[in-house]
Amino acid sequence: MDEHRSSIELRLPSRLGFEKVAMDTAASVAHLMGFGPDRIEDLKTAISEACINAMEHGNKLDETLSVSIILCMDADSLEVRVVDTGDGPKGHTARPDIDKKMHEEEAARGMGMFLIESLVDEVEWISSPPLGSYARMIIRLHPASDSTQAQES
Amino acid sequence: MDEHRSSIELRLPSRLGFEKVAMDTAASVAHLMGFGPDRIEDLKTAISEACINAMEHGNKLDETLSVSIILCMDADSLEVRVVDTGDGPKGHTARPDIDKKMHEEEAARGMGMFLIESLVDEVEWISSPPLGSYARMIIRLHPASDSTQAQES
Amino acid sequence: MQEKLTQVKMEEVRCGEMPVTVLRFAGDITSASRTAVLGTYEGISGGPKHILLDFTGVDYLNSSGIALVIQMLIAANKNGQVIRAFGLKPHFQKVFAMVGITKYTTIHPDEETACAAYSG
Amino acid sequence: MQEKLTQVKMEEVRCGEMPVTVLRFAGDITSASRTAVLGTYEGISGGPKHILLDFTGVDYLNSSGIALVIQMLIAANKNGQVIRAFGLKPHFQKVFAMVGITKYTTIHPDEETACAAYSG
Ligand SMILES: Nc1ncnc2c1ncn2[C@@H]1O[C@H](COP(=O)(O)OP(=O)(O)O)[C@@H](O)[C@H]1O
Ligand SMILES: Nc1ncnc2c1ncn2[C@@H]1O[C@H](COP(=O)(O)OP(=O)(O)O)[C@@H](O)[C@H]1O
Repeated sequence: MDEHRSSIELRLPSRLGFEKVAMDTAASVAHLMGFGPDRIEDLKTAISEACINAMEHGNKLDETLSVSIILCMDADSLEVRVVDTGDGPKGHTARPDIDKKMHEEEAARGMGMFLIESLVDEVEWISSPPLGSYARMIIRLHPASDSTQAQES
Repeated sequence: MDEHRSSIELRLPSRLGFEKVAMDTAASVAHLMGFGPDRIEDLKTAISEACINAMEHGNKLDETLSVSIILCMDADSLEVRVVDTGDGPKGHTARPDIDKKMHEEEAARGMGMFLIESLVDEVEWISSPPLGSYARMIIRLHPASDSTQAQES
Repeated sequence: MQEKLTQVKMEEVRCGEMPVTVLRFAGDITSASRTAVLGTYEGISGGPKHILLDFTGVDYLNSSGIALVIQMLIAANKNGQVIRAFGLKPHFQKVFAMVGITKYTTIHPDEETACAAYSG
Repeated sequence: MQEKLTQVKMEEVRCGEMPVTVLRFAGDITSASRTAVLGTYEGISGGPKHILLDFTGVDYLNSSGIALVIQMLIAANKNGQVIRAFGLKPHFQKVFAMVGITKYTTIHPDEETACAAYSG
């Protein structure tokens, strides 16, 4: 195994609340790699949202189905795949529109994928039926530009 | 899946230092289950020692070999198996003798299995070659008696 | 298995002359917090004009939890109530700003500045 | 990948009239800490009679790390030195007691009481 490419895997049942275990595992790995506390908070939220989506939409909250979280460490980045047994999201992420939400023209929910995109350096959703689907996120130790600024609409 | 029997699995490469990820994952699970902070510290140390032994003695620090940590939650106890690819320890745990250690009649090391035994409610080492071996620990939410008192020699 | 859920405590305070209802949240705010967030709000909705949300004790807040806060803001908007908030950890302040909630409620650093804003 | 290792800082202090060498550890004490623990000890072994170990900054200590502390105690014993310790988190105090180290070194709750013990 390449010294700079270690991989850690966590498998959870699809039960809401257990995403916290994934958050803490990922935070531990990121801490070992030298990520700072703010970036670790970003990662935790992104992983939380990806796990909840995998449990809820991918595995339909069937607790006998697992969500896998695969953490691949490079010298200067962490790649996280959150794998479920479903078909993956259709279409791409809509940016939440707070005005529409406040006027009930858009559901109050529907912010998870947007938050993931805003908080990590790279993300893609990959569907490979019948095997399942996964969100693949990358978070870098030294991002080229700071992409995590709060972006107000 | 039984509501009271969920299981979580973590897989780590055999690299010293990565036992901290197992400690944090187990702490997160124990926290979800309602374990108090002192008992979580006991669990963390027991898991750390079991993982280090699995990496060092079981997998001979070969990073391509994994250590698996399987956490099974019951309503009032947590069972943890730490699995490696080796044959398991021969014979049973010797209680460290600090006097012999101080007089160099016994190695300074050799306290891991004793600590595990002292800190959890139950432990056994199970060898099932050629599949591997594992330490199986149980820690209870409400132990019948407090077995974690410091025992001075 | 005991899962840590949402806790909420209601308090009537005065900010200067202004009567304010404070909802103090602790623990998690997630999809499991509907009753704690919206139920509590509905319980007080007849009365106060000014509502202050205290997030000091909140460790974990996800997008489903934020959606509940948005639903509370929608209802408050209809009822002509003003909601302010304080005590959000910096990371969650950033997340609130990302989704744009800060356009419809003001996030204050602490209770004192939030309270002072009512008499401003 | 940056792994957090052991940090150690050496200080000469006076406890009352008594010159004491303090080794302040931070981070982890594990099998990777041989140089930080035994190397540092050897560097000072010619001199001081009184050595004080400060574990305040230590977050993680495992049985291999404790074995290094035992090896330091063995060497100090041979050199007629007295080692005291303080700042261990309660869990690690319990672990030190379990393995019996407390028979060969005294664990104090803080620097003040440890220092006072030299003049006692
Ligand atoms: N892992 C997944 N598998 C299937 N569909 C998904 C997955 N993740 C997201 N989706 C789809 O994308 C939509 C938007 O997701 P998200 O932005 O997280 O908001 P929410 O989960 O609150 O609806 C979901 O409603 C769902 O239809
Ligand atoms: N997972 C394991 N596989 C094989 N041998 C083991 C394992 N765990 C412990 N042992 C054996 O038991 C001995 C005692 O272990 P321990 O008490 O943890 O002390 P140490 O690891 O410091 O030697 C080890 O030296 C090793 O020979």
